[in-house]
Amino acid sequence: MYNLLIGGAAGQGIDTTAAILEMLLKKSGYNVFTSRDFMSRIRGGHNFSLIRFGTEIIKSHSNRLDGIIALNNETVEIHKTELNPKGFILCDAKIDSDDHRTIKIDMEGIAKKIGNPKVAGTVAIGAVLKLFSEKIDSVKDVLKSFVKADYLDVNIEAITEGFDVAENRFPHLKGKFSDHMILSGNNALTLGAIASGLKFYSAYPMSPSTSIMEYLASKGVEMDIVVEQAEDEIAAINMAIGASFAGARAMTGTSGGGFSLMVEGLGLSGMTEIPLVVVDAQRPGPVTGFPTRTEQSDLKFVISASQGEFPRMVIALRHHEDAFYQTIRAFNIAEKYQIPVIILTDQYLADASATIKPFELDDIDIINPAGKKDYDGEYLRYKLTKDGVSPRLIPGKSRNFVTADSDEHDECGWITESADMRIKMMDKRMIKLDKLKLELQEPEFIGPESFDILLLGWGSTYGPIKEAVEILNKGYGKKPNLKFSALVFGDVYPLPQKLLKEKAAKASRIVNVEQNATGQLAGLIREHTGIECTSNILKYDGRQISGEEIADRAMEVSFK
Amino acid sequence: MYNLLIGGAAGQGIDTTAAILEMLLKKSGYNVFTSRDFMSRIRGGHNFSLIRFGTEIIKSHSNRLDGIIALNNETVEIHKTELNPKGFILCDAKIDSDDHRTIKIDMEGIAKKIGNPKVAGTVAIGAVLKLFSEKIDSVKDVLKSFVKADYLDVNIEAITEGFDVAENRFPHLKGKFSDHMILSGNNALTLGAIASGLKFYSAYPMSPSTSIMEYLASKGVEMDIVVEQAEDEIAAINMAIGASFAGARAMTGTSGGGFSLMVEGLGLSGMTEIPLVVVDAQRPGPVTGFPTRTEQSDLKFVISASQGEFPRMVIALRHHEDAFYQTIRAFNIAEKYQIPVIILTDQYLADASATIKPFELDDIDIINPAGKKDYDGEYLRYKLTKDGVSPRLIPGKSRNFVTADSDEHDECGWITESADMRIKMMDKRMIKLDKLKLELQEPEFIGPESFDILLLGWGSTYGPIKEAVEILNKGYGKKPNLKFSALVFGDVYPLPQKLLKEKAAKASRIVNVEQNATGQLAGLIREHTGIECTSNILKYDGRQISGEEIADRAMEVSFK
Amino acid sequence: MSKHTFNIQHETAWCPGCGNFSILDCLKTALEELDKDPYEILMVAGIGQAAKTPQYIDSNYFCGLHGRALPAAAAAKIANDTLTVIINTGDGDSYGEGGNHFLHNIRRNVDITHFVHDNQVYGLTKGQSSPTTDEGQVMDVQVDGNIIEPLNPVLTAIAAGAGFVARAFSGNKVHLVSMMKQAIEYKGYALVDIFQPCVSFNKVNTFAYYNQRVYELDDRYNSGNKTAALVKAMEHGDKIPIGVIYKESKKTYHQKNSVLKNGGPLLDRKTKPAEIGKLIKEFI
Amino acid sequence: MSKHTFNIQHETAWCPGCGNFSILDCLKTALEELDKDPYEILMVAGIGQAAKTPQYIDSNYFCGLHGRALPAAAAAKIANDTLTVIINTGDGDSYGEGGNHFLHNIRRNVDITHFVHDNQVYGLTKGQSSPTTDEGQVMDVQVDGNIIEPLNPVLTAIAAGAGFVARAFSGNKVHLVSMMKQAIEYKGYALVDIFQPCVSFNKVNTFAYYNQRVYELDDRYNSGNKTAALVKAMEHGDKIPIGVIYKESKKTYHQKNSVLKNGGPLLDRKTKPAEIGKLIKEFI
Ligand SMILES: Cc1ncc(C[n+]2csc(CCOP(=O)(O)OP(=O)(O)O)c2C)c(N)n1
Ligand SMILES: Cc1ncc(C[n+]2csc(CCOP(=O)(O)OP(=O)(O)O)c2C)c(N)n1
Ligand code: SF4
Ligand code: SF4
Ligand SMILES: [Mg+2]
Ligand SMILES: [Mg+2]
Repeated sequence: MYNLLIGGAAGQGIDTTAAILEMLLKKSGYNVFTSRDFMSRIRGGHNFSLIRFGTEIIKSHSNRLDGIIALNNETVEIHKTELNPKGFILCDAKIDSDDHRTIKIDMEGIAKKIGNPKVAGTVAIGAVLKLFSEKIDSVKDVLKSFVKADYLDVNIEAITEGFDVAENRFPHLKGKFSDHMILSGNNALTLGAIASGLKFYSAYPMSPSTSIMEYLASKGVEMDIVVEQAEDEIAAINMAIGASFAGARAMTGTSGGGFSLMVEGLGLSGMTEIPLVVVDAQRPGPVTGFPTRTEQSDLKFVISASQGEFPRMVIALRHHEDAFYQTIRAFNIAEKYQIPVIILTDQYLADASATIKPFELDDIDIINPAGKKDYDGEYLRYKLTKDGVSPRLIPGKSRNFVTADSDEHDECGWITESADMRIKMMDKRMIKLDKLKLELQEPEFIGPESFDILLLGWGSTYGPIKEAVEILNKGYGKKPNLKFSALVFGDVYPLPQKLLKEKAAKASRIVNVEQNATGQLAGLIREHTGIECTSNILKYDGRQISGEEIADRAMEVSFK
Repeated sequence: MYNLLIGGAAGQGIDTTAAILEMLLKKSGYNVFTSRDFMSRIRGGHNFSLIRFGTEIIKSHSNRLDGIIALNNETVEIHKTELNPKGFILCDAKIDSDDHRTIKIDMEGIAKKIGNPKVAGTVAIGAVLKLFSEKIDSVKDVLKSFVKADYLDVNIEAITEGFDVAENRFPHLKGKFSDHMILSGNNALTLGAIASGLKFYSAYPMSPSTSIMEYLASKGVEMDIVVEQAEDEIAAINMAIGASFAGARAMTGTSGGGFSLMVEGLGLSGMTEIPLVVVDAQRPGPVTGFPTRTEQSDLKFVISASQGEFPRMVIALRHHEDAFYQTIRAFNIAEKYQIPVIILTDQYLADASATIKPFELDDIDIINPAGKKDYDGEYLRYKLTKDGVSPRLIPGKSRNFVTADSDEHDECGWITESADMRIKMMDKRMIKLDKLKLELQEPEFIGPESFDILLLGWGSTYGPIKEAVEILNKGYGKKPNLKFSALVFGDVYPLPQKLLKEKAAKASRIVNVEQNATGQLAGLIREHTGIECTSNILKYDGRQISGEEIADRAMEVSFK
Repeated sequence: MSKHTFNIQHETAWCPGCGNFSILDCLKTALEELDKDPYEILMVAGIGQAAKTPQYIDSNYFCGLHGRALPAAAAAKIANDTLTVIINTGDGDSYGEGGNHFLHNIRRNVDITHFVHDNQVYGLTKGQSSPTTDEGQVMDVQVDGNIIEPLNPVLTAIAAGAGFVARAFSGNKVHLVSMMKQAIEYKGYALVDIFQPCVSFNKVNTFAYYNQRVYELDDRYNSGNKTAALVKAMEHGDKIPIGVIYKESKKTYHQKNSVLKNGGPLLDRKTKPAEIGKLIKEFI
Repeated sequence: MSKHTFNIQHETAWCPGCGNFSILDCLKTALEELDKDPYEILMVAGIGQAAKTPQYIDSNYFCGLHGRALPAAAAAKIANDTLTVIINTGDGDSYGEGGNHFLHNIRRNVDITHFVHDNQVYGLTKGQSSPTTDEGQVMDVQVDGNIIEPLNPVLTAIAAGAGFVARAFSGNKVHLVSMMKQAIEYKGYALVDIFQPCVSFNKVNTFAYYNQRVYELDDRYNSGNKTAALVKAMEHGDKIPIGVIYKESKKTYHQKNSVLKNGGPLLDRKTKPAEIGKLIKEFI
């Protein structure tokens, strides 16, 4: 496995360089995983991507670098301590670096020579390919989807030139992933929404959710999806609810700040029983916080957001497969129970790309939006039923009136002040959770059946936790015989409890791992099961925890 | 103790009638407690007030009526089953009521006779006073504050006429409360805010919080308080924060729906460490719900509202004394720790009036808004300190710059992207909770030191729970020897745990009483202490639970 | 003669004498005269006294959040343009809490109709000033008189780019029905600001107050001239014009949106698995 | 010569060539020329690229929430009217997320100054259309071209009742400084919408684009005539006027508010215990 870092200032094209490199490496067989670390600015500052590639399945990043591609001085300065002794620093000739591992290439000179100073970064791609013993025959195919036709040739030339000036250094490891997809978490999520029959997406730009809207907009005409940039997040959620009420499958997405503005709308979906999927792509708060960084600190917030009580479901995405398949499940559950479903992701997963098996569409069941049939008897939109789910019709599609009211209402949807009807309606809505609880997905269990220490986590720390369990069980640190396993939650609310109780009972210690400052999952678990975690590994500096860091800190807390 | 009900349609003047009667009864020595039950409409429908008065301290309502004053037919129809056999129904001659307990008076005729048909209701006051063996000498004094000068005489005449046609029926019980105050929960809260030096209140009308704004507006000029009706709740909270930043003590208030829109602003107060007091006067949700009724279902919501993590405090008001003194404490804590403090009240407490000792101003300490001194060294608004509290200055009041930024920032208040500074700032903010926890107020313990069953509750169910404990310990129901005690929380977040753990350890059963559908306090308690309640008494029909109902249901669940 | 009737048996929660009754009547008449099928009508509202209107008319309805009628209405129309989407709601709802949606739905120009029951007061919350309350008026919270200049919704709507802006008065039913019909028939966002006396909380802008002041715009007035319309919209004193103040034909959202301009109603379009397969391939 | 300087040593996060630099320069010059004391300046912003301005000028500042600069600014001024309160923030912040506060703070007329860096794009979020983006412009989310008519903020502000409305261009610094000074000196809410080229995301409304189109209003233009101002505000094609489009003297919030109109700054007024005692007695 190799770990590369590409760093430079905003505006230097790190993203495109990384994306091209990723795709080329994947095409040549590697499993590639790239995470992105950038600042909230358009030009300048210091941004970087970590590209990890190898022959096994990779689900997280690592800071132990084999190579640094530095587009500016700062990158060398900041990251060279992370570089292993045999690693390299690839940079332009004019960059200050007296590190003996430096490979200087006159990228700017080459770029100028071939007639376009902007392709200096592309020269680096060529050099990297050579260093890792790649071929460059199929480069053109890949470049086509990243570069405008007019610039194709000059870019190919830049790669070739870079390739020519570098030397083979690392052997090609020959993976089997060339037929896999490589895509970001947000793209996987968006594909899931499209596969669910999404017809309407309304949102207001906010990192790290904006790429959902961007990808959807680029496919709008092709897939018959209206993407509406709303005037604010309040409009965004009310539009999604209006569209869903009227029969178009609808979603809205934002980050925590926008979610704060959607709180009342969330309750509207709960009260009027209009299916709704809301994505919260988390970033560090409070408020504006770190706009482009990562955190898992909205869990309790989204679970209890909005006044009053109504059923909802919260699904946390753990990895790119989840991003696709769980999004589809979110739509199905929203439709089946006529409730809001919140998808929690975060900047790490949203922006990271991973290599995964092409999504299978065959065994996907899509629950269709509300029936359109006529009723013989009286149609009651909010009919009191055993399981709380009433017949949802689409206005204008039958000879029945479809109603919605945010006041407490009777079975017709008319405003009521009756104490009796109130209790019935509250019970009807809340009872939907009973059936939903039966179809919750237990957390994924990772590691040996017999273990000493149980790690707990949720969402995007899945990859790092999985890696940590592997590291720790290889015999690590002070007590190499200690065995570690982990449970990582995808469904977080309602909280699935069966496996948790079973595994917790066997653990000598329970260590909760979260990318936040207060240990929100631990609180939730104690509230619902009484199980108390022995200790917490918490990180809240906006940078995703790595498998190595979890392993180190798990060792530490296992002796306290 | 006597229980009266005045009922009629919206627009018939029940509120004024009840208010006059309350004040007259209080002046004649009674302790009076009135709760209000009304519909979300301006005219028509069915509204009523329950006036309870006696010689002991009264903190809750009762539905076991001694008298009904019916301004329309519906009142008789709906409430006569709650009337005790010796009770009376006082109504106009033209109302249909063949109940033998009915006392018909030609109120309309009398009103017309004395020249103003609108005073028919006032005639009833006179009749009630006679029934309860009151005098009417001092009526004029009281009427002056409820009736415009031009209408004073005709109202006095109406009372006199009503008095003359009725007969003495119930003995005067002679209480000692004539020197007490009688006022609503919202008025007590507002007085607390005024006593804290409130200078700025911004809000958007929403029941049951609107009366705070109304009372403040009526005293604005007198007390130098600017009351601003904002364009929406988002503006309301951002205005309050802006005013507080600039050095004016500020508050905003709303109900759950408006609070939903204030969620992002709440985080702004947390992040920028600007003191803020927010009142959430709860009503039944979700969303519009029951606009004029009562519930306690925003507890978890306000505890975890807004993205990210920051310190906050939540104080629930239990009764009218709390409404005053805890509001003052809320301002002090907000200022001392530079955090948002949320005051939870609800429609029951907000609108109910109670008889209480005049507020003591002497032993009240008001923590003054931020210092105004100059700094010798460098002034750092967000200086890292041991207890997390940094020197807050007021912009323009010194030769130092005062800053605020919703992005993560350094000690100066400048935007930072540093991982190290992030951790320091998060720790600095969160650590404030450590000191705050030392000054939390334990829940009030009610009942005998040695008991079998522990009732738990919070906020406005205080009165009903207290009454229930009295009823139950008098030897009640199936197991008259069972002893009951209760803990009722005022401080709810952070949750005070000492007394809870102590009492829970002694209880054979713990019964949680809440005016909501999911038992939110029970969840909070389990999360923070691991203590699990044996059962719940939950009510969520928008009508406040009474002491009698708690007693009955406590008996039931104590045998399950 | 109309095939349909919009009457429903449902007690209203309004005060006797309230202007809302006339507006409700006129709306039913307008819909009947336009020969609309009740099942194809979607009535939308926020929260308030006016916002209860949808409950009292035989149709589909969506009474959402206070201030948020417009986004829900626009999106419902985007989802299914065979629906006739009509918003009846209050001045506070439309211009106060909902002010941002007012501005931006004018720009969005979805084919929806917005009837504002402008009683110049917050009715349901018992008499605070609304964005259209006159300066100086003593209100529940504005105890020394309202110090904020009222918004002129008609002028603001024209300035923000609305293509159909009218004013009406609940007391002139024939005229109101005509305004309603024209607004519903207009292709795009249409605003009718309707003076509606609130007998309980607005003691200044009463039936008599409006009745004395309003006059109908006649044929001599050219509602197609924007400058003239802006000037006309500012006429708001002893005489207040009612009628279509401004009308301009504009492309609607549906006509401009590249997804909607071709093909049937959005909700009927099926996502094809083959197309998804194509998207997946792009990542391989 | 000015006694004060507003320079601060702080690296900006802006792109080289961005119009924000000129605006920042002009603001400093304006404040210096007005001889303002930095300690009495409160700079307020929301979130965005423009909203970083307060960080780069020696003063007190409050950078709050995206879209919410105005309510915080107005309230700070209400609390302490000895502060000079200036908002520098973006078009998205002011007219998009913050649209409702824009409408209602115009009406509120607190004595604050609102400088909108109008780059006709959402800069910080990397190039989506803003409320002022031209129709047809291809943007990050508007892949087939923006189909929504741009808001004319100047026209809308006049219609909503603003007393001082100006337009400027970051490329004309002498003029911009003059606009800023007039706006700051104006008693009441003052808006200056400033064209600001965004070199990274707006490839249509460039420096050259504005430079070709803008022309300065001269003395012949009467900014006191509202109808003329409305007409002038609509001039937005090959030629775009910059200057004070509309100016009218109006009573400010402070002059009208019954609490504020007498007595010193609100924050200095003490609540007297005796007064509270009186209130308590009213309930006995
Ligand atoms: C978020 C929110 N804030 C406040 C309210 C309370 N509220 C209900 S209706 C209303 C105002 C009604 O005024 P308007 O829209 O003019 O309608 P009217 O009652 O006058 O017809 C308010 C403030 C609410 N329901 N939701
Ligand atoms: C509630 C919320 N929604 C969205 C965002 C993301 N956001 C930050 S700045 C911005 C728009 C910036 O546009 P503009 O105000 O025009 O400023 P510019 O960057 O162009 O100067 C957005 C959408 C946010 N910070 N908060
Ligand atoms: S309060 Fe006013 S608007 Fe509401 S129903 Fe009564 S008269 Fe009509
Ligand atoms: S993105 Fe545009 S507005 Fe932002 S700094 Fe760069 S050029 Fe200026
Ligand atoms: Mg109204
Ligand atoms: Mg902008």
